[in-house]
Amino acid sequence: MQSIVELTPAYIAEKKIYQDMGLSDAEFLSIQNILGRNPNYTETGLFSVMWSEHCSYKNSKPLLKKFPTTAPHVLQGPGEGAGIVDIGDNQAVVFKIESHNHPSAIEPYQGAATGVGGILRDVFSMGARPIALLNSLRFGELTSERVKYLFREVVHGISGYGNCVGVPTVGGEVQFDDCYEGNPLVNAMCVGLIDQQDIQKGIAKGIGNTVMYAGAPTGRDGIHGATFASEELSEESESKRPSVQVGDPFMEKLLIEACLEVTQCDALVGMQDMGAAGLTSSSSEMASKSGTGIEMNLDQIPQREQNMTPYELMLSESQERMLLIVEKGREHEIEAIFEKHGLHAVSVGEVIEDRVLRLTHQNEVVADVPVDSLAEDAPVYHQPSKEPAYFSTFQNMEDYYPHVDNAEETLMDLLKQSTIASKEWVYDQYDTMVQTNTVVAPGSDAAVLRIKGTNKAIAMTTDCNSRYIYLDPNTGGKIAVAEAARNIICSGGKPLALTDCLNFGNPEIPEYFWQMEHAVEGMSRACESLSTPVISGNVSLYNGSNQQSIFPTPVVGMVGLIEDLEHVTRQSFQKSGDLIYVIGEAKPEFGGSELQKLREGRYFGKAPYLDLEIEQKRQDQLLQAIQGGVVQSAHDIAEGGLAVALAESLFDQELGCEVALSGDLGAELFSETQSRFIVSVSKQDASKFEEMVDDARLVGTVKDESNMSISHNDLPVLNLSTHELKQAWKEAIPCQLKSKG
Amino acid sequence: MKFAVIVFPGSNCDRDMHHAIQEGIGEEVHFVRHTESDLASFDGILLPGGFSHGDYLRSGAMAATSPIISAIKKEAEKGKPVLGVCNGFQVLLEAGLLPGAMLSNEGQRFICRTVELRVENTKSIFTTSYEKGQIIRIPVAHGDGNYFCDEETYKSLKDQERILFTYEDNPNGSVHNIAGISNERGNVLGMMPHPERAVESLLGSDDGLKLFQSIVKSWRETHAVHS
Amino acid sequence: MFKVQVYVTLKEGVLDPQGKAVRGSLLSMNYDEVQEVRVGKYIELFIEETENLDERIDSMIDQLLANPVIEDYRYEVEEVVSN
Amino acid sequence: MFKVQVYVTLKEGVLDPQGKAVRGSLLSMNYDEVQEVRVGKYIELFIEETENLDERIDSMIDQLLANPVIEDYRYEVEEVVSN
Ligand SMILES: Nc1ncnc2c1ncn2[C@@H]1O[C@H](COP(=O)(O)OP(=O)(O)O)[C@@H](O)[C@H]1O
Ligand SMILES: [Mg+2]
Repeated sequence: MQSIVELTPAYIAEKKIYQDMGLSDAEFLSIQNILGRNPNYTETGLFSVMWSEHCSYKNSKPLLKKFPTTAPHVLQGPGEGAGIVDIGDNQAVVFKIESHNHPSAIEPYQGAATGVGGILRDVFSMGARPIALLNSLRFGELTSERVKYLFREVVHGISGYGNCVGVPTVGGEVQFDDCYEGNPLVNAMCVGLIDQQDIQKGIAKGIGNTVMYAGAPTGRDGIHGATFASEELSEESESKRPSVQVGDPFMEKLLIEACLEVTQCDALVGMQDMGAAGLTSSSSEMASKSGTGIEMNLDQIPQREQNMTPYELMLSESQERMLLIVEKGREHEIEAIFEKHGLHAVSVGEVIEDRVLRLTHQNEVVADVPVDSLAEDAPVYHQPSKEPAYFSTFQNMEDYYPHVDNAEETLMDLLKQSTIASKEWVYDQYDTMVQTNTVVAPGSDAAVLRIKGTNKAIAMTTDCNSRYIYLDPNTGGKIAVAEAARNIICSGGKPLALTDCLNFGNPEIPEYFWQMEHAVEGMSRACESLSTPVISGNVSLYNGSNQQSIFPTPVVGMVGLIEDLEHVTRQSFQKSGDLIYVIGEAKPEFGGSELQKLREGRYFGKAPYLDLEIEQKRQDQLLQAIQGGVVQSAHDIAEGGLAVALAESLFDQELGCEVALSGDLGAELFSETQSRFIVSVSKQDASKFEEMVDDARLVGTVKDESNMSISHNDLPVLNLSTHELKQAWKEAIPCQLKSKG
Repeated sequence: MKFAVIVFPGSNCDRDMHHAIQEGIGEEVHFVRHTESDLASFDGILLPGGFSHGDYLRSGAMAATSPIISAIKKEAEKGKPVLGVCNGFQVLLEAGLLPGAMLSNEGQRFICRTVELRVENTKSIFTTSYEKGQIIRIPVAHGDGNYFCDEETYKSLKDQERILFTYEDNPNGSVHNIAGISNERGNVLGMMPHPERAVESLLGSDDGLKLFQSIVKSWRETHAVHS
Repeated sequence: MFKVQVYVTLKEGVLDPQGKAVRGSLLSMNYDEVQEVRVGKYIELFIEETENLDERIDSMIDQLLANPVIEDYRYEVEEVVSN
Repeated sequence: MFKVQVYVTLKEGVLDPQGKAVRGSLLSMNYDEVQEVRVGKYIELFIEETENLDERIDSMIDQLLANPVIEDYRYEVEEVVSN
């Protein structure tokens, strides 16, 4: 017995009820055309979630086509739960990044936790064991109590979920800027390891095969989460949370083990997690991909709450659920595996020849729609694009040049900037070592995990400097990819491929669409130059609040291969007496820099210039030098420039350095000119290193005395104790969190 | 020597423990599920870290009601070595094999880092390969590692030299900096730090190896003649 | 001095993984009669005489002790002799 | 059907790290009147009619719901109409 009387198809059409679900008039018209009739309430719901930006990429599809996605080592590009890259020895890495921004803005702990849960399922549903988690976070400044709360709870949520499932969180980034105040970004990335013969896909092949449901029962959680993720946050969205999705990492852990065991059972045909749009997307996508249809009896769906309607069952985003396609007659084998892990798998339907999604509920057909129309035929919009007025203003500005009178004070201030300051407060809360593969834990340029049973390792990082992208999306987009690659290179790895999370504002506003268009263009160019195809990703639009958009923030998650454990390199100086080289010349480039933020409290002017050829050459040469065994440490020069990067290289072992510079002091110390690195080299390897790397310049020596000392044209300009610098850097975030707002 | 690694639903350091035994010290090791009830064929029992039953209610509480617990008690009574690490320690406390209880960390946050421990006693079967007072580096990773016991219990732990490891720089508020304690007989050890994460210098420390080696050494000493 | 007893429970419809796990354990211990378990928090506050007592308690709970997005609460106030 | 409300609190003498942290936060939010905070658990059990109800509840609590080393408990039973 249903407690709510459903609205009739005619009423939905006439009163435009579909608009409340996020469908436009034109979209509704094409649904009427597809069906040749008015859709009923459930069917309207199915279309509304599947045609939301989150599931259909209707606004971003044309742009995503620009990304290079293939290479000989790419085994699976975009389109499945996650992308897959060959790492040799019949093994592969599986990875993807995903956003959980809007849920985290409303309930930060659960929003972040379920974000982690979701990305894990994308990876283990492909048959891969999750071996690492990373994240990329953006918040407003740590001055308001609300932001502090969001920051604390998001980190707590990530740690609560990731630690419990036993997947180490090994890296990430956090940045703070006003534009994220009302709309924080929470992007989670997962990396899995798989033997190639175990690769599993989300397919629904074999007419008559059984559709099985495994994991948590369905409740009324996050209904319309997918459309919600595709709208701007407003007062109204606050009330649009009938019930927040709550994660159960314990259930997820059981599900991981059960699904990995099921992968080994040849009764399994296909498997897909129920992510955004839950049962609707998993069933219709699997069928659509396989040229089949699916019929499900909704009465069989395990339910947590009473009197759930077909609409609710199909749109629920309850967590920790999987949909499986199983060879007919062998369901009990699958049941037994889940049972062993304390879970239930139940048969809920079958694969059918008619290419439709047909749902019955209490002996009535409650939906009957073509699967392709749900999964494939969402409209594609080519949104108008318009260069924002600020862009030409910024391009035509005279170069911003902050005078540096007191280098010591400036460096101390920069180290305390929340974006530069140590993130130990964050990663101290993550289990970074479980699974015992972590060779380089958070705190260096990229995390490094060894691959058990081989002499190899993989390096991974997430990066995105959104200030540059705001100033100049094309250049900034290139920089995001290049920076991620630099971090992999500095760790001794060869970049293999990347996953991206395109966090942007409202695409219907031409200026914001323009940002996305140009950022994607820039990223694509960099991917080509650096041979790092895009193998998976996610789009999160409509980020912003109160008419203000976030900075365009296309986060890059990259994975690289370290061929030999001997090549593993860290950012920290290793021993006294080593020579310090800087690769690349500094130019006075301060647009979007940390120094600009410190001095002006805002960003303007040009983003730093990037020459992809130079970038590629330097990355190649540095990697060769590392592989040649002549590099002791390597660190890219990023936010805060050379001075900050030097300081960071000292902290780990509390060493000191003596560095002599010439040229423009402000630029030498704090400019954010791209494609530069700090490298330390043993004296006996110096000539070999210099031969291998073109643009390296010897600037100083690593010292035992724990002091950072810099001279400029033979005059001392900076002399600070490493300990003092480290304290400032390390305590900044805990201090800001403690201070009363 | 033949080890059992007990797997509770939600254990997540079981594979790491297995790896440490197999690759670290080259001994025989098997997984045993929480539903089993016989451990007679094993020489040593290892309870790994993780979040058994999600650590819901109280860490280790639900695992302590598993069928395997009576088997563990039985073998412990025979004097076989039983090691509980992190969640394994919490399970041993909840099951009453060790005294005291675990509270949430003083800072109310999960902590994961490598800490320094002092080896307080080298007479235990778990520590003979260390030197007394030796400082070793072992990772911790826990949210509820704040060991609590009343003064009376502490006094007996102290007097009977059952405190095997203490923190040099207490990360969680644990009473008297306690990091690991044994039972009266000395064959059951519970500790929050993870020795199984410290068996390879590649990963930062191999100071945990000696703990496992100590177990094997004393087992060999008592079983030498037979094999 | 006032003793305030605060009961924080999950809102109806919100998943309670903890309660679910506890019930699972009770069943495996043969307490088959247990139909449902919900786990919440019970917080005791000892508060000195202050103006707008109820208002202040409400705002403490809203701001910190309970998460209004997923939790409900109720409380009882009792005057106690301070020691 | 019976609804059993179980209150689990830390024993006196056992330091309550969570309560201490909550009090610290309340003070930093200027609730200076808060003298002490103790955080415990509030568990609701829904139990079908059974023999020796009280005995069984006691043993559930002893065996699982509370840890006698550090915790005290009390409970109330109320008959409810099952749905
Ligand atoms: N949210 C986070 N989670 C885990 N690790 C983090 C996080 N934020 C920063 N880190 C770690 O802190 C270190 C410094 O981060 P970052 O300054 O972003 O490095 P880089 O500029 O080299 O990318 C890195 O090792 C990074 O992985
Ligand atoms: Mg870096």
